[in-house]
Amino acid sequence: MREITYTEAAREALAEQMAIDPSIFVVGEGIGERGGNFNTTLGLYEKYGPMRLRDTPIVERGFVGMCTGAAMTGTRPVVDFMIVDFILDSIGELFNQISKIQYMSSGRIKMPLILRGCFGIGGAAATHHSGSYYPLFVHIPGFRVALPSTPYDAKGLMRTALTGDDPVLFLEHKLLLNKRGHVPEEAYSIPFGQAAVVRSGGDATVVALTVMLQKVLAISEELAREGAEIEVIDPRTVAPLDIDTILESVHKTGRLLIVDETFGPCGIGAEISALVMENGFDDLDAPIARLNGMHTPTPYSPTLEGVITPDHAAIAGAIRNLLAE
Amino acid sequence: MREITYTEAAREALAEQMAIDPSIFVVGEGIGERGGNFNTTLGLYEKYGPMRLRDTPIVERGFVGMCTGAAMTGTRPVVDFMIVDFILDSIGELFNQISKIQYMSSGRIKMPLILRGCFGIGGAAATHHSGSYYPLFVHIPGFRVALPSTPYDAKGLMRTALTGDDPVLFLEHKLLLNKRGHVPEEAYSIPFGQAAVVRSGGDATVVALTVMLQKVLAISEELAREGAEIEVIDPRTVAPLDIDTILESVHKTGRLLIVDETFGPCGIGAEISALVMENGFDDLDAPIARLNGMHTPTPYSPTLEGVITPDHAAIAGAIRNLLAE
Amino acid sequence: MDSHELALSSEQLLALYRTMVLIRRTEEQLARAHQMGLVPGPCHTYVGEEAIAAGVCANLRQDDVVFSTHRGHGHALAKGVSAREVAAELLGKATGCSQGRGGSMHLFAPEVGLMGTSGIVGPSILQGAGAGYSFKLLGSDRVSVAFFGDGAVSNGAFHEGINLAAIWDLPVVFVCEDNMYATEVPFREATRNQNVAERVRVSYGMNAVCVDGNDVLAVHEAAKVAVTQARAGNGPSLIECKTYRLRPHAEGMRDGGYRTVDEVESWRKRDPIATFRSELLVNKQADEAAIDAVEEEVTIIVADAMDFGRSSPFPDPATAADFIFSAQD
Amino acid sequence: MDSHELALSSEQLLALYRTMVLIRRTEEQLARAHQMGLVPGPCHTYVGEEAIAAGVCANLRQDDVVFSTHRGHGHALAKGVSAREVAAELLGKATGCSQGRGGSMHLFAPEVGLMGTSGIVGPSILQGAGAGYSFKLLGSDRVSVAFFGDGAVSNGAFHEGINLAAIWDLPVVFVCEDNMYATEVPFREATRNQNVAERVRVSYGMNAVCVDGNDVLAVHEAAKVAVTQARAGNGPSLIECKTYRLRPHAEGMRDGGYRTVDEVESWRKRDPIATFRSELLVNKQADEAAIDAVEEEVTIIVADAMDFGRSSPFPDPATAADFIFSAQD
Ligand SMILES: Cc1ncc(C[n+]2csc(CCOP(=O)(O)OP(=O)(O)O)c2C)c(N)n1
Ligand SMILES: Cc1ncc(C[n+]2csc(CCOP(=O)(O)OP(=O)(O)O)c2C)c(N)n1
Ligand SMILES: [Mg+2]
Ligand SMILES: [Mg+2]
Repeated sequence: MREITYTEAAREALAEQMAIDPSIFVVGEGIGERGGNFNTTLGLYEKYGPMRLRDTPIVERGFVGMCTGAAMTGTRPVVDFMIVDFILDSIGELFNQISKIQYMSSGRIKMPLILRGCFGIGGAAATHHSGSYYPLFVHIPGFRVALPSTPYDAKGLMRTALTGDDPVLFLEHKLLLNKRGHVPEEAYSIPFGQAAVVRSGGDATVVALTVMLQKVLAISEELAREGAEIEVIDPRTVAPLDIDTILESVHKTGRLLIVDETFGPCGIGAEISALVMENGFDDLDAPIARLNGMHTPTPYSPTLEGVITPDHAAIAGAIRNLLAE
Repeated sequence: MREITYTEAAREALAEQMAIDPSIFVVGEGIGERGGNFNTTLGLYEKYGPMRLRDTPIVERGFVGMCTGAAMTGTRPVVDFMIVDFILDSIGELFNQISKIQYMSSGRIKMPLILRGCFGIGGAAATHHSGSYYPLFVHIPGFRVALPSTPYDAKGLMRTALTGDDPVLFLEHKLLLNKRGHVPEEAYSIPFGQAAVVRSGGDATVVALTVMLQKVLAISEELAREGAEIEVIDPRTVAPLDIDTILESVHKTGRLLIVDETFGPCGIGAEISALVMENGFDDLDAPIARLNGMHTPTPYSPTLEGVITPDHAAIAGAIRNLLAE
Repeated sequence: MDSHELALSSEQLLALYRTMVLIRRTEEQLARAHQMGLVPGPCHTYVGEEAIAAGVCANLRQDDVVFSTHRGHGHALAKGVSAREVAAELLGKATGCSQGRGGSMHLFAPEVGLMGTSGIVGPSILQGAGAGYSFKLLGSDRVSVAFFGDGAVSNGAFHEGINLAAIWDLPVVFVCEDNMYATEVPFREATRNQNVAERVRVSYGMNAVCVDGNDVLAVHEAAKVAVTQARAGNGPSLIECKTYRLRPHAEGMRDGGYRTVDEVESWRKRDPIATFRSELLVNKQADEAAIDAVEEEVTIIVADAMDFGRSSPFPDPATAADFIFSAQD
Repeated sequence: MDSHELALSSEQLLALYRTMVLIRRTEEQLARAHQMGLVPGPCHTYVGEEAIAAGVCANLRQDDVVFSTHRGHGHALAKGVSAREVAAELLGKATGCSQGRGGSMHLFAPEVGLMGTSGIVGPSILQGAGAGYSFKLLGSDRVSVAFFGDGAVSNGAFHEGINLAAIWDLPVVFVCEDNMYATEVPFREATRNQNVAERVRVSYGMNAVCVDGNDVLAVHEAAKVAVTQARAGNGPSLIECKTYRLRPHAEGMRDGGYRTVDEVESWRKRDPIATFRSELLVNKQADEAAIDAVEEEVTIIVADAMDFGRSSPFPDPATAADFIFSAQD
């Protein structure tokens, strides 16, 4: 199979759907002729022009609210927000409008709106360009939240987003954008709410989100050489969250660690831990553990930035502790 | 001791501090001459005039951002936002600026800014006037979050907010505003991060937040007549969260339920559950349980609104289940 | 009043009158119901401002869309939501236009182009622009209308939404209802320039006019120009309507302190319905009998609507969390 | 240039020149350091726009405050942050003005009134207004300055912040740096009226002027009027500065496609430093020797700053989460 980058994979799904569905349009700062700060729309402006690849002023609230009205009236907007921190200025539109329109209208108005862009820590981007925020969108009812960790998932989840009728937050970790992987040429969808068991093992379950996945897999190989078999699960979407796959795994392994770069308090790991507590307590041979980024704004300097996310040693340590409990 | 309402108690702390500290000012829609939609500033305009009781246009982002700059330069703004849903329009200022200014400036700029106002479900206010959102402020580093459930706590926590140097979200459940209770006339502070053990008992621990507290206490009395003694804990602040008091209680009771009106996923209950899992696993005689409001926007009609928050029967049922596990 | 709109037929004039009276009578009944505790939630009436919704919506097709505010009963009724559905919704019933999920500030009836009243000030402006974007992209000649109050003018949504509609030439009509107050905060304290149309012309290069919002024909004429322009693909405009609310900000709220009795009385004399009625008579565009017939018809409709609302069932509690997503999980 | 600011002494003129050159030379070194991989994060230079920061900040006292943008090195240096502290911060060192926590877009030096550069477009306008509120409430004669680009003009923060400063008469100077582009989106596509000062006068009733942002004396004079007015309690004003950025939006970004070589060249000829230098000479306000002395002094300062930055230690990883709250938990 052909190898392409994560960004290319997501763009391929977008291009395929834009060719089929004339109601799709993209808005964002620099996503027109320029093709997007992260090349998310490269080559599409030439094909579809400014009405479907719409460069905007710096009005995150404005274009998110604008797209809300568009989604309510027959089109399918894709908000390409560049960096997730920027859309904090549109949270009113997101949490009071977009997530509630279908409900308030008793299902008579659909909300096929996609928010997509970069997130995460890396490259000394500092605290205004390093946020994650997805746990907030899990807390608030009304969103689908996709966190693809591979090019394959990026393409398949993007297609699901573009063919569904619900608002989707589609987040791309900045350190994954240029990662390459096998991606089929034909169109395919990955259903929301279906975790991937990326590695099988009977000794402990590790749930790894986005950029943490590859680190966890590498460590699992190391541990395998020591005789410990880790089952690694990538939820792929956190809303809906495929808790059943996690519960099944824990039923088998009795041990669970959740590794997530973003904040712990009221985060995804907390939710998974509480759900397993409620539905798999008797399966547990050891307390569920969480490993998260430090609960701090993101510092700039590499020596600081380097220690605030779970690194190889921290993850390996956490898994070893879990196995030893 | 004298009895006054919850709103009066919080206002008394504000009035006391405004008399002492000329750098305190309040902004909001209708908090000037009119004294606040919920009487939060009644009588203060006459004393302190428009610079300290500042009526604003409907610019939630604007006045929150404005107050950020004020707090950075020697004054102590109180944002009286009326209903918490309205400040979603200012989340950019809250999560990118207010929560990060002390950090970004390496502690050389303080951020003594208070956000206060109503939240919660009740009175058929429908989905734009019924939000809670405090778990979001626990997830994001940099906030203090106070959730007073009694007039006594309202006064003491407000004073702590007004004398500290950190940003504080001070939330008043709309159904508590007119509740009366004993409140000392003199000024006093309740430290952040100190839970109240409101009722002692050895059979199970129930953590009850804000408006849930009185319901849980009433049910505990019923259960006491059946011979079960419930320990009831009110965290009072959820950032910082006094997990030690909860752990101590669980050490004694072995059973824990968290009752919170707002959403479960990535909520306070999830965080408490995960923390107790990590630090008190061996104390648990039964899985920790959560009881939350339904994960839905808030409906208007009383028959719908009535069933989306934990009611007497649901709470009693959850406690009985916990005791029976 | 004299020169303009000579083209309107008696039927059209009476239809405008009928819409205004329908709004007034419906809200009078809703206010009473609120006093009696039958409206469980908040209720902001449009009494005194009916000429605006009536004048604007008379220029719209059913497939045009309206984005409304917290004070939206008038917009809903003028856009064609039935009084039954509005009344039932405020009474919290399953037969309401939002099936009891919404109440006064969340009226939805996409079938007739009512895309929502709103509990939040501002978003109508952005969403209105967005519907215009849809229509333009789809090559449709549908038109989008965004209503908002003077209170929204200082809000960032106004600045961002109006500007986007202007630079992208969207088929949108922005209708600013300046009733001089946002709750109890006077517009004159919220801005140094209350001339919204002038501001919009200069700052955003958008066509904008200011009309007497209590003169239904003036509103109608301005809306006709704006809607025609938008439908023809010639871009957005703004209509600033100077008006006044004759009841408190919301039912059950006190109405004193921030405005004088004299001010209220002077505007009561300019009640848009009474004014229009006497103009119709003076200009012999309608006779007493025709007007009375309208009044009677409306009275019956409203009585029926309230009966319908009262006798309708409350929603089934089991549906409380329905419709969050397009397909139930 | 001719008539205005006759009052400035040679020392003052040379000081303006010195500030501009200090900014230019520091950023040239930072750009080089960035190319060499020594600046770990983003770096937006101010090259071509130095006249604005220099002209404005020369009118400020140390206890006045400045709220800046993502393109903020110039504001920081002009407000008195040392080149050492700026360089060290960009290099990620513990001796930087934000102790390595911030980098280019989060420079903080409250000791000299630099209240932050910003990774987010818009908030400087609101925070600038807020500092004005503090000073007015405290009865101080301090002045607040908010810098922002043309890109912020369409943002709601502009509308809300300017309006609040206007209606409350706050001692604030708003400085709009219109360099014609927001990243690669031209201002002319973001608005139908690029005359920001006109818009501000009409819509917000605020004093506002438009000046040549490449003319340091024009900026200085406008700022003097605005700062004097604010300090005297006579309220806010806005200065619109038309200027141009001579380097790419950010270091390492391509700079083609959205602007022509001709356009860039025409502005390069209007380089504010070269222009001012020849004016000083032509008007005999300074001689070559004096100017050369300034250049030499600055060269030494900047070389020292870069050495300082390079030789400074990185921050201790153990401090990564310090200072989130006023007192550590
Ligand atoms: C964002 C937001 N802030 C505050 C409120 C509370 N509120 C409801 S109506 C209103 C006044 C609105 O004034 P205006 O827009 O002039 O409309 P009017 O009520 O005069 O028709 C306010 C402040 C709100 N609904 N939304
Ligand atoms: C709210 C927000 N949206 C988007 C960005 C990304 N961004 C950084 S700088 C910039 C352009 C800013 O243009 P302008 O304000 O004109 O300043 P200039 O770079 O021209 O000095 C953009 C879009 C941001 N920093 N903040
Ligand atoms: Mg109004
Ligand atoms: Mg610019």
